[in-house]
Amino acid sequence: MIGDLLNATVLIGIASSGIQLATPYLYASIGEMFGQRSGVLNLGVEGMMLMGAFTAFYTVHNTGSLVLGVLAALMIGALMGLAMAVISVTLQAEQGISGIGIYLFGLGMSDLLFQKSFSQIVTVRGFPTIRIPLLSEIPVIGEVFFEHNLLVYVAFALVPLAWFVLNKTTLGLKIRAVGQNPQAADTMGISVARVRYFTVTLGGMLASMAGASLSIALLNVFQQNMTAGQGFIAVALVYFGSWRPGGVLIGALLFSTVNALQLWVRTKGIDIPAEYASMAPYLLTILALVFASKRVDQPAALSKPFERGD
Amino acid sequence: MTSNGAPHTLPTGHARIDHMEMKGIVKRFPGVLAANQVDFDVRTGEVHALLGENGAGKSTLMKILYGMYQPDAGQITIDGKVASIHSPADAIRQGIGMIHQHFMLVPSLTVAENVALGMPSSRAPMLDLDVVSERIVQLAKTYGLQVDPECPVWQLAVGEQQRIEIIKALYRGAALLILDEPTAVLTPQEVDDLFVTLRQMTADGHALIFISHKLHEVLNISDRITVLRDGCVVGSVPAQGATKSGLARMMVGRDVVFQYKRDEVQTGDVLLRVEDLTAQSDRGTPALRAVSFDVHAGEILGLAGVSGNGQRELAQVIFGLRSATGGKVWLGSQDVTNKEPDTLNALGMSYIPEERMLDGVITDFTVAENVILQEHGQAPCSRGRLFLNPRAILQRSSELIRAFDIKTPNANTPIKSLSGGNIQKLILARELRRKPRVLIAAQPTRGVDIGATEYIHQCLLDQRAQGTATLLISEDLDEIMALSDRIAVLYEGTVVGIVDRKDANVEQLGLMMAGVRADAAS
Amino acid sequence: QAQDGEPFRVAVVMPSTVNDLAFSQSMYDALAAIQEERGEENFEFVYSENMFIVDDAATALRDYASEGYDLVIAHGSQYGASLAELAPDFPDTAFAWGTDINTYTDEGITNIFAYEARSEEGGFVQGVMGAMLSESGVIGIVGPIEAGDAKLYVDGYKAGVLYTNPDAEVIVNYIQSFSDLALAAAAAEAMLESDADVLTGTAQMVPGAIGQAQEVGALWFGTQSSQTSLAPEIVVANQVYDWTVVLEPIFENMANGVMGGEAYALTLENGGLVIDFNPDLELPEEVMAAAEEAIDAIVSGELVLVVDETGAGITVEEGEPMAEATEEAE
Amino acid sequence: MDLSSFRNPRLYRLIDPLLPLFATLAALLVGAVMLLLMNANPITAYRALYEGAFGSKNAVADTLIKATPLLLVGIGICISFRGGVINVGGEGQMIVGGLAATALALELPETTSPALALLLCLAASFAAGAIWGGIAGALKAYFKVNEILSTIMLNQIAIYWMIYLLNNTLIDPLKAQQASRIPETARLPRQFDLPRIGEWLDTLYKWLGLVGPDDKLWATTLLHLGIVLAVILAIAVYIFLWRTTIGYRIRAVGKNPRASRYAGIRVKRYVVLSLLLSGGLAGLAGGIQVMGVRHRMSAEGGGIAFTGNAGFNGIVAALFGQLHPIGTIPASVLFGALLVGGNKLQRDVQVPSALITVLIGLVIIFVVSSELWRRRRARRRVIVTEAGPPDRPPESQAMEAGR
Ligand SMILES: Nc1ncnc2c1ncn2[C@@H]1O[C@H](COP(=O)(O)OP(=O)(O)OP(=O)(O)O)[C@@H](O)[C@H]1O
Ligand SMILES: Nc1ncnc2c1ncn2[C@@H]1O[C@H](COP(=O)(O)OP(=O)(O)OP(=O)(O)O)[C@@H](O)[C@H]1O
Ligand SMILES: [Mg+2]
Ligand SMILES: [Mg+2]
Repeated sequence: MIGDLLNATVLIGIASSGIQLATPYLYASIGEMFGQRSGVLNLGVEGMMLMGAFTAFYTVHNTGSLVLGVLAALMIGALMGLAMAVISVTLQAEQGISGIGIYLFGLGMSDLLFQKSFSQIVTVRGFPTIRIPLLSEIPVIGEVFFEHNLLVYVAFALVPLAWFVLNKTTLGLKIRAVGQNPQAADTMGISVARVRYFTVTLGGMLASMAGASLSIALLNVFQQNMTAGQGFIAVALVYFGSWRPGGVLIGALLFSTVNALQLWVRTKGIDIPAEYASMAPYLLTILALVFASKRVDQPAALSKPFERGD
Repeated sequence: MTSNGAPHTLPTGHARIDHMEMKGIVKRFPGVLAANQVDFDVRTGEVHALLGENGAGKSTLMKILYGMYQPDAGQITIDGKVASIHSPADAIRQGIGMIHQHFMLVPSLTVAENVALGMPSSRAPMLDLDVVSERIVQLAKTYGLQVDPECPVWQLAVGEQQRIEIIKALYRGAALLILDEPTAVLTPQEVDDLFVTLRQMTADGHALIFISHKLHEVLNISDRITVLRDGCVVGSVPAQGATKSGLARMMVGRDVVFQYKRDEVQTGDVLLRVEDLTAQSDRGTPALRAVSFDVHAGEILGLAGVSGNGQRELAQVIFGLRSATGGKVWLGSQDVTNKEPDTLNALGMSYIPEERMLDGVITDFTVAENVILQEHGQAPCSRGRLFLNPRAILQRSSELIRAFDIKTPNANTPIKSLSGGNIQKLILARELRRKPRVLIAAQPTRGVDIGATEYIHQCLLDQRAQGTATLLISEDLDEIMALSDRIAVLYEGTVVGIVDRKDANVEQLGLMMAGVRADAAS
Repeated sequence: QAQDGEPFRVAVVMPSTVNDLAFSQSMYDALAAIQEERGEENFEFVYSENMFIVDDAATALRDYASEGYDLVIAHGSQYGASLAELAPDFPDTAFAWGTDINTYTDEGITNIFAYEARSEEGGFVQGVMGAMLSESGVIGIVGPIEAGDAKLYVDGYKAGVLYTNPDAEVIVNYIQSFSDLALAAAAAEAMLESDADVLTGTAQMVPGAIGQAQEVGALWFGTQSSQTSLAPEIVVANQVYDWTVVLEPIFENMANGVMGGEAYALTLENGGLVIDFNPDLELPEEVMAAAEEAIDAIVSGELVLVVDETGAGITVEEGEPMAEATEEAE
Repeated sequence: MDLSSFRNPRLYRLIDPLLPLFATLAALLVGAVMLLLMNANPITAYRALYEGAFGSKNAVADTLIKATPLLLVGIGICISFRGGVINVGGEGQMIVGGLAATALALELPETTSPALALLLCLAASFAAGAIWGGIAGALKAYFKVNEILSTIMLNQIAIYWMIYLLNNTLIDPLKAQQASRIPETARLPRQFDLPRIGEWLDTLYKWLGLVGPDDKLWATTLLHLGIVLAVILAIAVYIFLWRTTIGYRIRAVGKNPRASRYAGIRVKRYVVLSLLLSGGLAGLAGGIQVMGVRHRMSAEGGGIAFTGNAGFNGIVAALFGQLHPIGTIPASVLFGALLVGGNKLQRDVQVPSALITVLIGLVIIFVVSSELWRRRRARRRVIVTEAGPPDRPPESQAMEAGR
């Protein structure tokens, strides 16, 4: 039975669908990582994903333009991010709950708007699969890595980009400093608030893109609560990656690939209880961390509002 | 109103600040009037020193000047124009720099990153850490401060962090530089080098404000001296003609003795023995290389050395906060190598940690809650080990506050709103109250005012008289000389020599701290 | 029903939203249709949606009952237990719940109707079609969790496929989620890459799977309500629920003072289950014929779908043309 | 905002405790606009919301029943957050707690005396939740696995496990034979029902002469012993955290692990302990849901159908209660009221349930945002009145009480 899993189609299938499933996590987790690196914990990712998913879907449905769809998603994400920033940075609200508030708002609002604008579920023509010339010709590799839609490629391009920004630019240095010791950053003449507004807004935009990558690329439909908790997994993956883009990438791929694997296992009729198979990705994510030797450097100021003179 | 012929822009490229004035500054904190109608000013080319006991209001006044606090009243003028300083960013823009008493460093970042933070990059938007590192190394050389630009700050001992804090400021080269207790943990050599630098800066036309609790330093470097007490200016005098005792009287309001009565104590048997102790630093590099020494009952063993040569690690290993990779630690006849702190507490060992804010207290807890940090589980603080006894706890706290004269509104004040000097007194009070057999005191008077220093020193001596074996770790040679019976010098994780206080002198110790072996040095 | 001008008032509590294209919407549509037919002045209905939290649903049911609605419908098999606890407190209110067959009469309760959907029947018919339409002989089914209406449909569909083509391979995957579209998509993709060319599925997350089928032009069968609008070019047919078929007799009973104790079922025979073909999709004659045949066989009772008591699935037996259940619904 | 514009401290001392209420009203105002857009009458809507939460004895009972798990999870959160661990695993811990109580109830002989039966099941649910939380604790303390990650994952694992058990081991034999095979247990035997306290309340009312001898006031409601247990436990947790040495250590480790280690506290053990206790309380919440409300477990509708999302809402309640067990009591009741009233609003005004979700989100956002003013004034107040330290944290209150 297990033998059935060890043929090319299956392995390619697992790998490539692992990559697809990982895409929304990458957007959301990288965005969340920026926020957390600067000291803001945003538990509202799920809500932002849903708003992004709906906005993109709605725009593409009405204009037929994917570009506009993405722009709309980015805009609504920025707005949600700004809202979170106002609440958690300017109003210094307890970040844990404000996030939950944002989540519920997004969960409800996306559904409400959907019911107002559509009488029935419809599909849109989303991002087509792009087979990268030459590269996609490579056996196996080509099928696994170079036959995806644009948003998948973008998601993976984000990882090195995020790494570069964090570690090689002055902005990245400011972000890291603000997340570790805002007082110190402040005395160096850095505006803690401005940095955090930037990261949280960026996080909102990326979370929104995560939603869009579902509603106008992978699935091409919208449905209430279609993200089904992926936003929270995305937050968990930031911890898995201990706040490093590379780590987040590994986490997202591990979680998604195991998920794809367990689906294939059952597709191939290997009979283990479906419930246990579904547990696998969650279980393995934890186990991986247990055995991984980890350099945990949690931003010291994570979820702590900053106020000068305290 | 140019005071001297110096050019209007400084070598660092900043516009010179001829005259900065703070007028009628008032600042309230919960239960405290930290600044009460304070007038203060500094001119180009001068060093204006600010003196005062812990909690007198020095840092607060400076934090106001640097935009970290907003005054409740009063105004700041620069060269006659009213300066609106609402944030450190504003202050920096105005050409003001500050060396912070409580270091403003980002632990997870490297030295170079800390220095580069917030500075324009030559390759914006990209970082230019290599360039920064080079300049740091240069600066370090010129100012005789040794630093490694690539090293993450969290791995550095307090003394090393102090150097980074200084380098950071010098790197930015402000027209008006505030130095809030920059010398608290520097070696005499380092202090001398720093002073050379400061004199050069004044010659160039910088204006400097210098805060220290060490009067000889103040007399040595400053042109004018202003003394604060309880937020009010007690007086302002020229440095010429000022005397230690005179200044002390102004600060404390009474006479202060600088010579302690330390009667000869018959030393007993060995209470703390360290044998070939080896341990690693946070970097994983060897920090202790086969360190051995004894401390007898009724003896104070002074451990001198430049910060970062293993003092921190040694104290941590002895107290079970860091595991020894080799060797043994004996408490009396008992092998306590790698035992947990709770065991050591029970066996009568006390530790006054160098990082008081991180290790010594829980800043969000009240004074009372910090008093019972170790003994909350024992009568009378707890009933039957399970329930706390608020009445007893409050009583003990009040006793200590009274006995050690700790400045705090009351025992239920969060300890973070006490001045560090008073926090230090509280830690000392807490540890001594337990009548330890062995006491490890790391930087016990760092940043503590002379009144408190005098008091703390006396306490240590009394403790010695009662037969406690004390290991005194300090970078302040005067302190070491004043208190120790024997002096060991630590250099790169090895004891380069143990000399008897009577035949030790500062020059010799200085050489040993530079790695020269005792025999050769003497 | 509507005695002395008083409108007949119905309240329904549903686990998901009234626009879920599935279980909840099918009931909402039925009530709307009845209101359409009888006029608002004679027939009122209110709904409480997204009551996935069972104790909230219980509160809603109790609240409706105490507000004097004539009929209170608990539209979800997870509500039964709560319903049985509160029904006795409201003897003048009639309750209906489903999908289940238990009217709690053996607990001495007299005011609960039960209803179910024999979705295995439509499943079977669609399975027959699927087996004939599949060229690879591999057919995939995406389900949520293996229980209730979903299980019936899946088992029925599987039985239909194997009845028609015993060598066919049926891939069933219960993905353990009602809402995760991405997971449904991945499951479907795995099936398609294992050569499946005909797919079906049930519950709210199937649009994810439909999308994948669409990309490679595999055929799709829907259930619970029509999914043709989602993918006109690949949807062969949908099994559509028409709850009016069970609601009408309940109303009649109530008019005659019967407040409960009866169990009803949507079946092909009573028209509660309708195979709704996609007009835009040309089907081979023999497939249509086979479908009609299967429907007739089930209606007439020539074919009996026997549900295995161990939950193992559904087996098909030749029975003689007539069944009791058929009579009474007449 | 400018602190020196601060006027009358006394006035604000009266206003501040009510701040969350004002914030809620503000949120509802925004909600009113949305209601109008959905052409629903806000007045009617909000009357319904109130009616649903407090309008009748049944409503009050429902609110309290809803508040019970929030409170239990919430006081657990007080322990873990004070101990410096973020336990977002309430959902999973409730589920395993419910499963434990259910499984035990199905195993125990029918002859078990009610008192013993209840005690055993409650204990079992606490233990199960404690283990589930303890796992996350051990992972954090000994393997450096971040607890937010592990608890999020453990939530999902618990859900799948529940579905499995209810589909196989625990399923009601009758259901197992039906075609639909609904994955739920049989109803638990009656002696496993938490006593309804309506009767008792009525007796009390009669004794006080508030009602006539044969009036039924609360007797008809479903109010069960759970809320009483929860309140007692809240008080117990308060005492535990601020009057016992273990509580002191938990708080110390939460505030500063380094200093705690220096003080001789075995930090890792206390990290595990915090999650253990907070998990146990969540587990207890699950057990009480089974024995007080559901009387069985069912996998239909997934985990949330059972927990009612209390695992997360409990966090909100606790933080609204300033992470203080006593403060969490009113916070839970108000949040419970909002949830119960929201459903009633949806029923009466027939707006989409999504609108209610939005509304609750808004309330949460507005309330947390309003905290700032209270905090700043609190600080300002002590300065003005020269009394005590800024923004005095609850821990010092216990000390003060000792005077
Ligand atoms: N942010 C603050 N909150 C509350 N009280 C404060 C704050 N900053 C300073 N204080 C109080 O103001 C007084 C002056 O503190 P300040 O730091 O200026 O003293 P200092 O002269 O710097 O003492 P030291 O010599 O120990 O540095 C102290 O009593 C301190 O407790
Ligand atoms: N967040 C805070 N809340 C309350 N008081 C504070 C806070 N931060 C600093 N302080 C007080 O502000 C004053 C700042 O003094 P600072 O800590 O700079 O010097 P210090 O602590 O007195 O150091 P030392 O005693 O070594 O000179 C201290 O008295 C400290 O108690
Ligand atoms: Mg100071
Ligand atoms: Mg000081």
